[in-house]
Amino acid sequence: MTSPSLLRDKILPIGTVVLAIIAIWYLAAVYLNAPFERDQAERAGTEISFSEILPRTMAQERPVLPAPHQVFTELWETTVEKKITSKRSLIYHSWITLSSTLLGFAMGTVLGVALAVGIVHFQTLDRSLMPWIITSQTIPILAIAPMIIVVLNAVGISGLLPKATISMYLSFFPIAVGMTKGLRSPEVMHLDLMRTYSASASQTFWKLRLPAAVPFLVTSMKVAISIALVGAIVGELPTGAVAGLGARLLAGSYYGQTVQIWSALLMAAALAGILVSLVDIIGARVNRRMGVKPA
Amino acid sequence: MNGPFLTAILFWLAAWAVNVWLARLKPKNPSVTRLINVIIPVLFGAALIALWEGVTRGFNVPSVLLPAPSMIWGRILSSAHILWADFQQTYLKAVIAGYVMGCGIGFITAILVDRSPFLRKGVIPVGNLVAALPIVGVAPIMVMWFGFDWQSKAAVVVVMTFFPMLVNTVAGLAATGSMERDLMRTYAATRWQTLFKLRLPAAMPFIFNALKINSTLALIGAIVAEFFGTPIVGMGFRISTEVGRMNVDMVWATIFVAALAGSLSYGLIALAERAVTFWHPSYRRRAGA
Amino acid sequence: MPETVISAQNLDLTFETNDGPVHALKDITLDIAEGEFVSLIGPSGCGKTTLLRVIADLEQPTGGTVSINGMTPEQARMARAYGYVFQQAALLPWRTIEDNIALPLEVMGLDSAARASRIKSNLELVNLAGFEKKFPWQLSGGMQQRASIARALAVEPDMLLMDEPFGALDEIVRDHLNEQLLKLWAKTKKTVVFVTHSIPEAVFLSTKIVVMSPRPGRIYDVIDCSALGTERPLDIRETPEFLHIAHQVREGLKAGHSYDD
Amino acid sequence: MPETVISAQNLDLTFETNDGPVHALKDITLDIAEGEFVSLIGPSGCGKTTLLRVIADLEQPTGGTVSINGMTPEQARMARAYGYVFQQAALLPWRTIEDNIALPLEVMGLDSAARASRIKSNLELVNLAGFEKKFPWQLSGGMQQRASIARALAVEPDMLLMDEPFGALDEIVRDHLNEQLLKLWAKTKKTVVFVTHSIPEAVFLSTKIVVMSPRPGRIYDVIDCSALGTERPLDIRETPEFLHIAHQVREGLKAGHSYDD
Amino acid sequence: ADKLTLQLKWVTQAQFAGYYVAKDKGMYEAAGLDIEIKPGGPDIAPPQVIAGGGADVIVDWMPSALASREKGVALVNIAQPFKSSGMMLTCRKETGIASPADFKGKTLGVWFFGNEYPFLSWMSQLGIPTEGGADGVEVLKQGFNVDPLIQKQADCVSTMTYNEYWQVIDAGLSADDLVTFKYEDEGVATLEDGLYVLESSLEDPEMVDKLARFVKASMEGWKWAEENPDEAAEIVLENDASGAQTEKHQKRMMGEIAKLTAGSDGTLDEADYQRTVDTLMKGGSDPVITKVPEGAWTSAVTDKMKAM
Ligand SMILES: Nc1ncnc2c1ncn2[C@@H]1O[C@H](COP(=O)(O)OP(=O)(O)OP(=O)(O)O)[C@@H](O)[C@H]1O
Ligand SMILES: Nc1ncnc2c1ncn2[C@@H]1O[C@H](COP(=O)(O)OP(=O)(O)OP(=O)(O)O)[C@@H](O)[C@H]1O
Ligand SMILES: Cc1ncc(C[n+]2csc(CCO)c2C)c(N)n1
Ligand SMILES: [Mg+2]
Ligand SMILES: [Mg+2]
Repeated sequence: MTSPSLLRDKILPIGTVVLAIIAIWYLAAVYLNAPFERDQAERAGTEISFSEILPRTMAQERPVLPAPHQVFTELWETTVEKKITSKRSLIYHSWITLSSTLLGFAMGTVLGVALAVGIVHFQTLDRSLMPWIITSQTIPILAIAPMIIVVLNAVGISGLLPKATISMYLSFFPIAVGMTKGLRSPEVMHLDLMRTYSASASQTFWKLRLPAAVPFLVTSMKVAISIALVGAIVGELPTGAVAGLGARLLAGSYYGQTVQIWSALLMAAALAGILVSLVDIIGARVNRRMGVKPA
Repeated sequence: MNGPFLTAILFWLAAWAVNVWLARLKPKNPSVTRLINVIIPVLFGAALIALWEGVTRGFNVPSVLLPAPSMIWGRILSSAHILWADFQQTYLKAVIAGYVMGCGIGFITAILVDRSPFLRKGVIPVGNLVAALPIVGVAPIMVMWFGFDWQSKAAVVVVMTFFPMLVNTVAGLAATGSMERDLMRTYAATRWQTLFKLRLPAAMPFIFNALKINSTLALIGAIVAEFFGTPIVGMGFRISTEVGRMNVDMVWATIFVAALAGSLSYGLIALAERAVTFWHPSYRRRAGA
Repeated sequence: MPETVISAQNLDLTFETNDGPVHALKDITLDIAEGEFVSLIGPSGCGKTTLLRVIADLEQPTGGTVSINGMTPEQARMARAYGYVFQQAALLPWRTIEDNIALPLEVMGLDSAARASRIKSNLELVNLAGFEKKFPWQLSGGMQQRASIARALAVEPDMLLMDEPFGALDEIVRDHLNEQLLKLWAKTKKTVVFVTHSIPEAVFLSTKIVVMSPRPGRIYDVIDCSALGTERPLDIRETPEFLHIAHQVREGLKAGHSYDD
Repeated sequence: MPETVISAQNLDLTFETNDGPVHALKDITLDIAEGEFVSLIGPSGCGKTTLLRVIADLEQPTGGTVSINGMTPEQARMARAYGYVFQQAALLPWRTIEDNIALPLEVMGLDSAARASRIKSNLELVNLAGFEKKFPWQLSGGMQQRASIARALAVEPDMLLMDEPFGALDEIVRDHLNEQLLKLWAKTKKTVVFVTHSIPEAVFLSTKIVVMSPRPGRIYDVIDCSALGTERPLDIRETPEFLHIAHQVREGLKAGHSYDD
Repeated sequence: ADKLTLQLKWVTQAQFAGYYVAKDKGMYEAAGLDIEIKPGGPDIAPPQVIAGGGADVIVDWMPSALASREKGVALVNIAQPFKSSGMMLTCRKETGIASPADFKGKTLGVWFFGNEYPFLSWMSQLGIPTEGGADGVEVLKQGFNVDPLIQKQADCVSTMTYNEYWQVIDAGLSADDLVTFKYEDEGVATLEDGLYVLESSLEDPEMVDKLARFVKASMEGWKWAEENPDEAAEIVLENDASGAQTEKHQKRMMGEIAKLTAGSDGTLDEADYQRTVDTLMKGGSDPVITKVPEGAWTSAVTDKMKAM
């Protein structure tokens, strides 16, 4: 038995993988950006050697794939070197996205768990609702998001809530599916045990179904929180895309600013990483509290 | 007051009552049970649609906001060929290819990563990141890399479906009981034998979770990705174009196709799940329970 | 004349399985009076557990009726008329031993002081004091089984349904618990239905022994043990009456068995 | 002189738990020769399972060494030197009974004809013929245990480690399986390490009985049973030699116990 | 102050400088108005927003507005700050395209979402089918940017003189490498950014008064912006919450926009309107609008404005 170590369990493995990705990224950048340089040279009627192309592929203004250092420079400039209240600060935009993500995730978790509870306990809901929950997820949200926004606006709801609603719409589903499975996962023997106590449905829920569902719930929440983030970003488009990471992405895309797109992308990914890790840490805590036998 | 609306509400209440009654029935005959299982959601849906029709008519909701179901149905019938072409482009090509690859890569990554704790500790957190790459940002990049046609949409679907599969497979592989693992140890089973004979079967409930979530996610992903550049066919293209043209009935007709396709594929996966994980306690209800 | 608490009439139970029906119980008719201690004994797979589960309303018979104190099994269950010890320990893995024992008490709405005292006394009874804070997987098989017995006893029900509760215990502990159970039974006049594989155990504990025969599970014989009286020290097991009854049971078991040797 | 196959020297094992360490094995020194049948007996929770698990390389001792045929337990495990019967049946719920028995055979790479014949003979041995296609949850507790025994026997290992294999079986089946096991042992000269709670069973089967005492688990006594010979009909159990050894074991058990009555 | 909500057609940029200037420089305030400007985006259909009650006035292109009108959203043009069209098709010279006749067999990037009408009308006037094939053109729904041209995924893409064209230039292609076809030059120009309201709001004289003040103040904003393009661009940048716009680009855009708004006092020129309608009606088998629109524009507001 060895005690956990930050260096061995986190920094080294993650660092290795990240380094590998960065290496691949550089190679891809050279490969993808080179044709443009050759083209330029061809139009200018000059020959260009590979050693000349190489540095240029890493310093283009609108690269097909910006080199990592370009993105990190941009990230540095837009996070550390800008005041966080500035509209050019990625932290400011991240915060806007984060707030609707968290609200949407919270609402989605509550809704998903509530639906799962209903489905597990009421046969009517199980049979009538589940097919329609599934159907609801196959409705492309981005398609009806503008209508949702318009309708919510019409009844006077604006600001954070419409975006959070879209984020909720996407994130409640994994929770509902996973939680339904989880709430149904207790051993038949344990359900029988509760029956012999003539435990009420709510007692069976709190004392048996819910604890048994925890591994499913934690896994679902990890998926849901990253989907919630995607939802919040998607939701920023039809809300006028005025601010937030989604707006940055859109603007970056609109103006062909690949470096800006990639830095917003990385920021979003980092945000998701943090959120998923948080859920993971909480999940591990709960597991330990619940006395799960370590593997 | 409001005629159509009231009628719809009444219909809805009546349908709900019938459903409650149906759900309470415990027929001895299994085929009757199966029939009831079909009737209930259908009735629920019918009630929902009636309510919708009633609301749109009763309150004269402008059709550019929300068309009545009858109008949508008319559109489905008159534009079936367009809907079919879109379905082929988006579903049969992008969604299926992306779904298979995304789930496959997520699964294989989980298996590979499972072999080495070092890799697991490194890859999973980075996998989290990939998952959260917002589709809004990824889609234009994929169009840039893979072109306008369905390949770029499939790539977006791969990115979206990869993580749920990875996370669920990893969680599932960890879900084996310690006694069963000891059992395989006593057989000096190889890693692969333990994997295939014990840990994968035990992980199936989790894996099916991911397959289900991904089946709807893939459809959303492909459709949204088409907002960012496509040839002029596809469900996402149709939706965004027709919204701009104020043909909202066509939008809903496309949504209907999406919902139908999504529900059917979900249903298929649920059937497969039942067949593969029949042993899971969630399917082992006693008759009386 | 004590009242009949459990009355089974022509019970029949068939399980539907993937490869055809399994006829688990056939035409079981059995009355158990208040304060009786009835043991079910029979070859492995003959339907003892199934019968106990039918009484506990955990399984629905496909034929016949059961009544418990004049109620249906379901009503009896809802009235928390019995405590049940499962063949497997069935401890919740996320609860410590004391919390596992607290589970039914929580369900019944006991306050924490009352729970604590019942947990303490019952853990002591099964000799598990000191293991309150352990999780089930940190206990040996026998210890888990004892924890599950303590859990059922903590409910202090009028009726106990016990499915091979002492199967995984060594002789000494088993003797000890047999005595404790008998004391408890004598003191509280509980009705006990007890599944066991041990003939001496059945004879030592019971007022009546039901011998079952397998596939489909029927009652082969009902043997009265009241001749042994209610005071039963451990050394009663060497008396001729005891050995005689034990022999009778063994013969019944053998007859019902498919082995001929 | 037969060779020593299992040799444990000064074994020590302490589990770390949420509320302090549990000292499960203390200073266990034990040699088991080839072809011996050794029973471990002792109060519930004394460390029998733990000792068996250490031998099987399922648990790492915190002190001392074990060697098996001169190999480390890990090497022995990798060489598939033993078959193990768990205290719980540990059947995989998604496999039918026959597929569960096939599992170790698949792992070993047997072809399907060889598998089928071994499955058939071992299912018959434990009297489960006809239940091939059932799933574990469709079997009674004792039937599950028998299936798990069949699974271990199907491996046909040189060494058998069995953890209370017959705990959930009725006397008749138990006797039958005891005889079968003895026959198999006599025929194949396997080395068997066998955990049981039944003193008669231990005496009947063993060449050597190891009596353990609890917390921390130590060896209290090692009782030789070779006096009973190798031919052991069931009625040997009434002979004075048998009863004498049984008495000796019982005394050892009692002494190691914390109950004083 | 009287409140009005204006829904823009696209994200905050110099294309809408007049409105931001009017708000920023207090012209709306002076007119007794409190204007909320809602930026648009790729998913925002202004006609839908106004139909849902999310805005009082919208900025839209006339083809889209007329088409919406046919679909039952009774949009009425109340003012037309943009006199000429900024739309064009930009092609790489190396593809050999020199005139519209060379389009056949080529791949063209087009904006959809209601912005495809001018293109479709043009193609049907040229008699080129848009379903691909050797005689037709392959149409791509182009995303938000000009990447398809730069990546050579399309032979031509749609650009605006004030925006996307410069992105092509910024991407490293020079004007010499490109061939452009302005809709204005091809005689298929349709009216762009106009101000539209729902017919019902015109029934209320008070509302008409409000709108008149709004248009007047907006036009003052536009004229100021035309005269002070750099400052106007600064104002736009300040109002851009995404912080993604660059000064260089917005200043250049403002310069180009000024060319389009030049000569408009807000009144819709009936001849321009007629030309737009004719272009749209000439759509061959699948015209954008099927019948001549009635009451799709009004001079009531601009008349009232001029009377102020
Ligand atoms: N859920 C089930 N589905 C199908 N068959 C079942 C089920 N439960 C039990 N059976 C069958 O019913 C018969 C009786 O089982 P039961 O568990 O009552 O036996 P038992 O007398 O308790 O045996 P043991 O002493 O081994 O525990 C067995 O043949 C078993 O295979
Ligand atoms: N994984 C574990 N973690 C902590 N403690 C454990 C663990 N496994 C066993 N123990 C403790 O070790 C001691 C010995 O357990 P073991 O299972 O070996 O007993 P046993 O002799 O097999 O008992 P039984 O006859 O009841 O099966 C017990 O006190 C138990 O609580
Ligand atoms: C998805 C999408 N739809 C339409 C346009 C076109 N568009 C809307 S407003 C405007 C004015 C110029 O910027 C233009 C060209 C686009 N770019 N992307
Ligand atoms: Mg049983
Ligand atoms: Mg044990």
